[in-house]
Amino acid sequence: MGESKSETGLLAYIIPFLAVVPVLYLLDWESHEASILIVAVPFMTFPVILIAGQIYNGTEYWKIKLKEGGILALGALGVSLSASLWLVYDYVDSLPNFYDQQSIIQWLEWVSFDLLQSDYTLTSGTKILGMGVWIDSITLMILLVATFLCFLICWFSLGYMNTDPINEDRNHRFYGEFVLFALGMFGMVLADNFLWLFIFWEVMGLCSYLLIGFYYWKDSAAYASKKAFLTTRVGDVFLMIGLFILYDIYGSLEFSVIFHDPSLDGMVDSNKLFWALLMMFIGAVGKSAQFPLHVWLPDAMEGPTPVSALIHAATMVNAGLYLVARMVPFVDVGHHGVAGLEELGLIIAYVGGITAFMAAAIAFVQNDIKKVLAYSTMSQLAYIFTGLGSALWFYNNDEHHAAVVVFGASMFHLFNHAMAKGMLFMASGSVIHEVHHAHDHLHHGDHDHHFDPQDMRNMGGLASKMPVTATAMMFGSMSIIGIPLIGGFWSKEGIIAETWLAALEHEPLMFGPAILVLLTAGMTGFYMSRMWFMTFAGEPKSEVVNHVHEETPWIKMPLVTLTIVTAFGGFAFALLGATDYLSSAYDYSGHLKLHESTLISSIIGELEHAFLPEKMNLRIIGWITIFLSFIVGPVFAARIHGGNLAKGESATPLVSWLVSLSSKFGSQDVTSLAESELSVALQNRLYFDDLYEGILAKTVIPFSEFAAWFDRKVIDGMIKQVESKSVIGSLQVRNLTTGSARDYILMATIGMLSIIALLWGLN
Amino acid sequence: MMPELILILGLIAIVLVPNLGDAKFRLPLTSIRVPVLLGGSRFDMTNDPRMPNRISNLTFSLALLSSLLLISESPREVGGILMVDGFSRLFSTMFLGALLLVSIATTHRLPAKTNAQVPKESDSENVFDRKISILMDNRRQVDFYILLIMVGLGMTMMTMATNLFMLIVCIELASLSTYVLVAFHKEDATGGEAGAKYFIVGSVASAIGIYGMSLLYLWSGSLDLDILRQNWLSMDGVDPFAAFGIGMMLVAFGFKVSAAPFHLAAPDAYSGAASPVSGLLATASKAMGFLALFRVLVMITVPEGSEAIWMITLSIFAIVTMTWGNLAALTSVNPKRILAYSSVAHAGYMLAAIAVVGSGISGTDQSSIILTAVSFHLFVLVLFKLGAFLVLALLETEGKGHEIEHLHGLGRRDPLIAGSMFLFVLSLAGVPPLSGFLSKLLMINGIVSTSASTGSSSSADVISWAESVDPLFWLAAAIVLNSALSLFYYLRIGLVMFFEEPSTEKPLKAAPSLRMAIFACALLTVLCGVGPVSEWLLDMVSTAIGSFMYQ
Amino acid sequence: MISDPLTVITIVPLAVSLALLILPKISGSAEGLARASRAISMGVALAMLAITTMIFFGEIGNVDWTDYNSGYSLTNDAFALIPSIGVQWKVGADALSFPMIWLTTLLIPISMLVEWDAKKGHLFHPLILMMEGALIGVFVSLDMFVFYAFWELTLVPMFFLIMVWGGDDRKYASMKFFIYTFTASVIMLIGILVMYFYTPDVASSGTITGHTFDMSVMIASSDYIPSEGLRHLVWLLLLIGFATKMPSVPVHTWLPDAHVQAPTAGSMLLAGVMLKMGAYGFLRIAVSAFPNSTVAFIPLLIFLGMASLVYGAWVCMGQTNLKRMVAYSSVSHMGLIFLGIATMQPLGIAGALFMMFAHGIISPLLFAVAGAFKHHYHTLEIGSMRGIAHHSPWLAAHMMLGWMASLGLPLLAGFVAEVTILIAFWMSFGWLVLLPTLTLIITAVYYLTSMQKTIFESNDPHQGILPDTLHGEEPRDISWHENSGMFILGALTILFGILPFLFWDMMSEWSSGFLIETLVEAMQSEGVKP
Amino acid sequence: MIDPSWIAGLGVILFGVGLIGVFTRNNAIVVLMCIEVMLNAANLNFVAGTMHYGDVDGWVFTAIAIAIAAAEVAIGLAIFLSLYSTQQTISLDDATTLRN
Repeated sequence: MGESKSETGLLAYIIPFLAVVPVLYLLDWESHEASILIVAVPFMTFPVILIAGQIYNGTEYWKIKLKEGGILALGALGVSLSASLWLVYDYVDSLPNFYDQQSIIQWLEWVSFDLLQSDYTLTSGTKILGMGVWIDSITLMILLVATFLCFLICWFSLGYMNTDPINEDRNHRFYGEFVLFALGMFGMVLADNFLWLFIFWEVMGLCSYLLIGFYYWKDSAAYASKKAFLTTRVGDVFLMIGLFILYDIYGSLEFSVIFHDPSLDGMVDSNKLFWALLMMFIGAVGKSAQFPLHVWLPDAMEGPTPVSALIHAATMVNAGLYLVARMVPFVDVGHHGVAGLEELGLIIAYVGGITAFMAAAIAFVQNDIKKVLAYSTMSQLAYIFTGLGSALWFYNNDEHHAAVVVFGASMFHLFNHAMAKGMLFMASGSVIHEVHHAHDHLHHGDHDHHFDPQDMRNMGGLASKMPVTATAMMFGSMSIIGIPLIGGFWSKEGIIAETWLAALEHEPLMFGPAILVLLTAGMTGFYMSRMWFMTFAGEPKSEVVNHVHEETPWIKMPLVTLTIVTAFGGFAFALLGATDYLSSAYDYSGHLKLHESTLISSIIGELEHAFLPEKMNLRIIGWITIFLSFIVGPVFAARIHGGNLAKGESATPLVSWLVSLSSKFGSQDVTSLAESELSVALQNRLYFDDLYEGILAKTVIPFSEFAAWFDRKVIDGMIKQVESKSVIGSLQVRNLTTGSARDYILMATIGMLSIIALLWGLN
Repeated sequence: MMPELILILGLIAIVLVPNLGDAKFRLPLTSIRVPVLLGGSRFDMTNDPRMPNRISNLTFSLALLSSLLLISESPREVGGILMVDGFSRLFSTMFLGALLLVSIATTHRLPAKTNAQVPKESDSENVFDRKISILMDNRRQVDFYILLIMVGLGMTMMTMATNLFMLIVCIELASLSTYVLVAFHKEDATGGEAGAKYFIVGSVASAIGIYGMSLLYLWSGSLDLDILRQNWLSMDGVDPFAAFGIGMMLVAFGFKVSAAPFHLAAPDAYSGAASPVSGLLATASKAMGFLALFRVLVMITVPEGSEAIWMITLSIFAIVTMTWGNLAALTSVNPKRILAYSSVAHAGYMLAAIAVVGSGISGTDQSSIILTAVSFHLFVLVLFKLGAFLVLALLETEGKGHEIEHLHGLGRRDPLIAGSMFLFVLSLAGVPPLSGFLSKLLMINGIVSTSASTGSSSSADVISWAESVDPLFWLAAAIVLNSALSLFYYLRIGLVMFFEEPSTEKPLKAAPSLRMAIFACALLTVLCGVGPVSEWLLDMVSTAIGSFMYQ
Repeated sequence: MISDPLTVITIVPLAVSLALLILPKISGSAEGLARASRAISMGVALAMLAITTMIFFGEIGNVDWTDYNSGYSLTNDAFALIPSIGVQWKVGADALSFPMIWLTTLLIPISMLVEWDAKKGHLFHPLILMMEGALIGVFVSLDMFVFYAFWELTLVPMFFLIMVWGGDDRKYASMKFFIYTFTASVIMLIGILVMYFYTPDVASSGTITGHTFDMSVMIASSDYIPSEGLRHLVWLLLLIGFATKMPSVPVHTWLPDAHVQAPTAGSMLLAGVMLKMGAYGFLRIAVSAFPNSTVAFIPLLIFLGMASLVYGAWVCMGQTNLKRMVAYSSVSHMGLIFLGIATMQPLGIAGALFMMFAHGIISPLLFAVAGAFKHHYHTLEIGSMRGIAHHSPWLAAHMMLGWMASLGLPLLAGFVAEVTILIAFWMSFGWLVLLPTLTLIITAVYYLTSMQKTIFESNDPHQGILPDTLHGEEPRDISWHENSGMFILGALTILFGILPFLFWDMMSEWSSGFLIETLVEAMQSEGVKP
Repeated sequence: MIDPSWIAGLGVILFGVGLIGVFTRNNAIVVLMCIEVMLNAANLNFVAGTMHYGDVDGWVFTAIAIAIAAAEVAIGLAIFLSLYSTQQTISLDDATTLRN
């Protein structure tokens, strides 16, 4: 297409951006010095986009050449990406150990102050809440994920956002906020202390608010954005309290001080620390949409699809995981950690287990393609929480090996999930975009016609219409389900197995989360398959489908890239020892196995590790997981939703096997099930939203109205009482001046008598 | 004695001059007509209705000047019953100043031809104006100024009296003249009523006072202040004659200073009288009462180092007075009554300060600071209280001024006059840096500094301290709270002047000398609050108080 | 360069404004002056800003603000005003007052800019200039009398601003504002007078009363007050005056009325600087002079702070008027200042100082936004309009920024203050911190709800739901001057959010020095552990 | 010679009569007369005092007090006339246009 060619030319604009990092390299900068650019360049770009966009809105150059700021955003993110790649290149194999590490670089002494000690003297030396850079394997991994995905999603947005007429002349807002969002995540990951972690964490909160509410005129979007912000705010506030406690305990919020100031060994009150960590965990729960602060996530789908991809894959929800991952050193009794914090791990694991199960259950009945993905996100994050919970538990019980494994697995799952979910959202975006486009094409300007382009009941049989998307989505779903050898399999297995290990060998209470995550594995298989089948397999469920075709090149590129990463990345990284490497942040031993063994032997070793672990019970758990997720879930889904394409349509070979396979299991009518009470409850999200809103409507709103009434009537009323009482008093006093001189004389006489009485009486 | 002589000369002049005419006396048995100048058809100059005013202005100016020049005169006794010293000169300066202002201010309006009629609301504008001008242009003006000079004479004499009886006589001289002045306000049907009430209540009060004085005489056998003091100090316990005598004299002076509950006639009198006269009552007449209180309470009855018998009584009356005044003014809709009640409230403040003098601090610096504060307050009160009444007098030239509506939109009609008025009420309220603030501050300072140190020094919390502190401390609190209360009605005046629509856009009458008096008051109100003038004045007052204290 | 810059920045605005107000009234030939008064006022205000900025950068006076021990800087030779009672003209600034001075000089031109085309501009802008002189006077004067005089003088221009340019109920509001705060400051005056009385005679030769109003002497001689109870009482009297100004619950009710009725510039200055006078005075006088009482009354401070913060936030949520809501949010935020002081930690006190400053740039932005709603949509009723972001994108953007800054979003100025105060609060009072911290959620709720119900939610991408009060008028975005005013405020909010140390360092040093010099002894004697 | 205390006692009675009179009677003229009675009570005291102390000051005071009373009467009557001419009454209870 002619248009697409000229648009590719626009990429020339980002070349200068991409050249920044190489130039700096040539100028003898160090990569950690350049790390400031990861945050600074987007930070300088976003106001430019916002303000220039507002001013040059609608002009030709801005709209066509700069894609309403999209090109600038892409360039800025390109700088971040290249700078973080540089960091990865420099540090990937030469990381200092966490416990010996200082901040790589101090950027600014943000706030400095003294404290009064209990002997009434000031602390010697000024305390500083500053900002610097911290780099370890977790940082590198999440930074890479974030920059990479942000770049791709921005790319995707160029196709997705700019072609939607409803967004016309508004996209500068999108890109500006997008860039800000991204920098929030970058900054949070790079920060070398909890305060700046929190600061960037909040920046993300703001941006999620702005972006979810991008279609501000929609009631639902405005409501959803508010809900997202407030729900996460609840968590954030507790996180803040956690930070206060932490500061009180350690006298600093810097990782380097908190984690390896030897003078603090044995000085820390475990009870206090428990509360600090619990408070921080509540923050993470809010941000990562875990039970019971999960209600915002599904509503957040009101934002444009790239935003969903951004929130769910690249940035926001990972923040909570990152925070919990940073808790490890507190509980790692092998090093400076404090003993007696097992409950924390349990609580985290339970929250994870419950959320995983609940979200998967709700995902069963969702018909909105993005909602399914949203619940899937929730569920998968819950896996990671469960894993981290077990990891913390292990660390605290000095089960070092198990801890390392499950921690690494959790982090690795974060990576896999991010890649797959980013891709899935973009793919779903592609579907929605094209379906919407086709619908517009079909019903020109007919706005009254009610049609939801996100509803899977309007789709079906898209596999032939959208080959790239269908393929991408298939791999993404597989990764999420944990189909052996693909993406998430490598990490999910580890989480489930180690949780069971904890339950079986150490702590019976761990059975709860263990069972829940195991069940969820099967449920994941069902709902992800269901989504794919409903969308791509079977016959078209509405005429719109016939007019769908993939068009925009901006959309395809990220999909293809991520499909490759998802399909092979998991295995590849597993081979490289990602699990060990990621947990090496808190460990002496882990390194990427770059130079250690031959490819074949490591493949065999890895496969053996995955399918035939040494411990028997792990082996059993592993196979049960595979059975549930690989066989049970998908087969049920295929029975209900699977089916061949319409006659004459054919999909690419990559997916056609799946389509035809899906028709092999017969079909089952589930109408009665769909109308059951359970299903209704699930559709209503188990009534959590209603519950919260009911509580708010019954308590907060009336109380605030009461407070306003109280202020107006009682407090101000008292003041007014003073006024009105004195007016009445004044009138009464004035009435004493009757006008009759006789009364005046009488009063004077009384006055005289009282003077005499007083003089006489008092002496 | 210079100022008094000037006043007497002025009195003679004002009686004679307007009667000068071409009357000739035919020498008996001859046809030679000797011009005797008195009577006949008068010369143009003496016929001029403004003539008495000029004489009066001149008299008061000269008297004021001489009083000012003689202010540092060394103490001198005259005839055993008068004593000229800095203190008396200070007060006579104040009285003469007030009278001069009144005299100047009345240039443009004064009462009464026999055929003059009081304008009615229903009159058309022309008729109304004509009636006013008839009232203005009147040869019988002279009566007013005679009375004014008589007031001046009474007041200046009373400042010097060292004999209680002389004091009362001089006060009566001044008072009787003011009764007539109040009733003089004939454009208004209320003048007679106001005069009658003021007279009758005032007479009862002075009768009580004179009776009290006679009791004192029975007790001590002399009314000389020094002897009274010696007798008082050597008195064993409290003699009922003495106590009752003092108490009854308090009634008479209480009426003069318009302390509650003797003040009831005052608002009526103020609102019925011509505004300059009301102003005179609220300032000079009140100061006269306070001067008398100084003499009786401070000079006679304050024992060294212990509490005076009247301290608590006076404190109670002070609090009642200030609260009554402020409360009543709060909802009043007649600006003259508002000012009258405010004058009552101010009397309360000053009474509170005087009450503290009786707390056993006699002879100390603190008591002289308090007296300085009260005197200073009386002094500056002349500026802004009288100034405020003069603004109302300006409104009275168009027959208005007794309803708050008449002040509406004054800021638009005449911003300078309205600004001055605003300044006056702010100063009355005690807003810094105006002189009203300074004087009030000094009074409160006196009270606080006397009483705050009395609290138990071991009390560790507020309540135990509050229980242990001298109750006089709460007088200061009462003053402050009352000041806050008073703001409501003072600000209301400012508010209606600047933010209400005027009923007419017509500019105010020119009345240059009245305006001059107002502006002089406004200027001095500011100058006496801050800067060298206030220093000089305060210095003068405190020196004078020094001479009073160490007589 | 300028020998006595503080006197200059106090007197020049006052003198110019008086000239601009009075001259045209007196002589008709000064008509031209009236026309130019807007420009002249702005010029003077900008010149003052230039002076204070130069002071900040050390161009004038070369002050090291972070040095607590050097005491007041830029002081002049005391010049006697009323020697009889010991009143002097004595000015100076330190790290406590300087940020406030700078803030004043900053906000004055901005508030003029925002209301650049106010009605009766020949009076409006000079009045604001007068406000500047009075406010600076409060912050610079080192004589208690002059301090008090300026304190009251600030009421006058504000009273007129509300009375003349206010909303429908302006008469009631302005009276209430004036009387309420005046009454409180009169109560404060009693306290000042008691302090005054106890100044030692030696320092005041030549006065009739034997005492002096010199602030440092008065503060230093508070030890001469013999009774602990009286010291407590004086402290409480001062507190009443200052807390009313701040304002703290339960003496806050003048604020919403005044704010709702005040013109935009008035609200901006009221919230931006006038409220800070309370906190400034509290630290400068009450805490400095009576450290023991302050320490003894820490529970009271906490109660007041908590009440303002928590209760204020709840009341905010029940408001339907945008400006009223913002006004109550000021009450709520001012509560944090008391909490910060109550911590008795340098961190908390510095946080309180920074709160004063940060709120001083954020709240004017809020009120500018609210004022713009009133100006362009003729209503402040939350919920009477929807989707205004479509018609007024700049306004919506400023609203977003201001609201977010006020609810304590990081990287915006308010956060620094909030987080430092709360850290210190935890260190001193532990779990009590839950209350203020959870209130942040309430804050978020009311801010977000108000935004949702004004600039969002029209259900039509091409049209907002306009309020009835617009009467079919075409909705507009804010004008250039409003926009630039808000823009500067927004930019500063971000600037000080990211680079708080510009002012933080001096505040922190001041707090440490202040605590050690003044409060530590009291804490030891009262047995309060840090 | 009558004991001065009897005279003073008569003065007290007179004063009481006058005092009760001033606030019970309505007619301004009668009130004026009561005031005269009160002043005369004071005069009796002065006379008694003179007798007791044996100096002449009291007589002088008495004479002047009588003069004051006369002046008062003159002025009072004039003012009452003025009141009567505007309000056609000299009843104190009726002349109440000025009040509150």
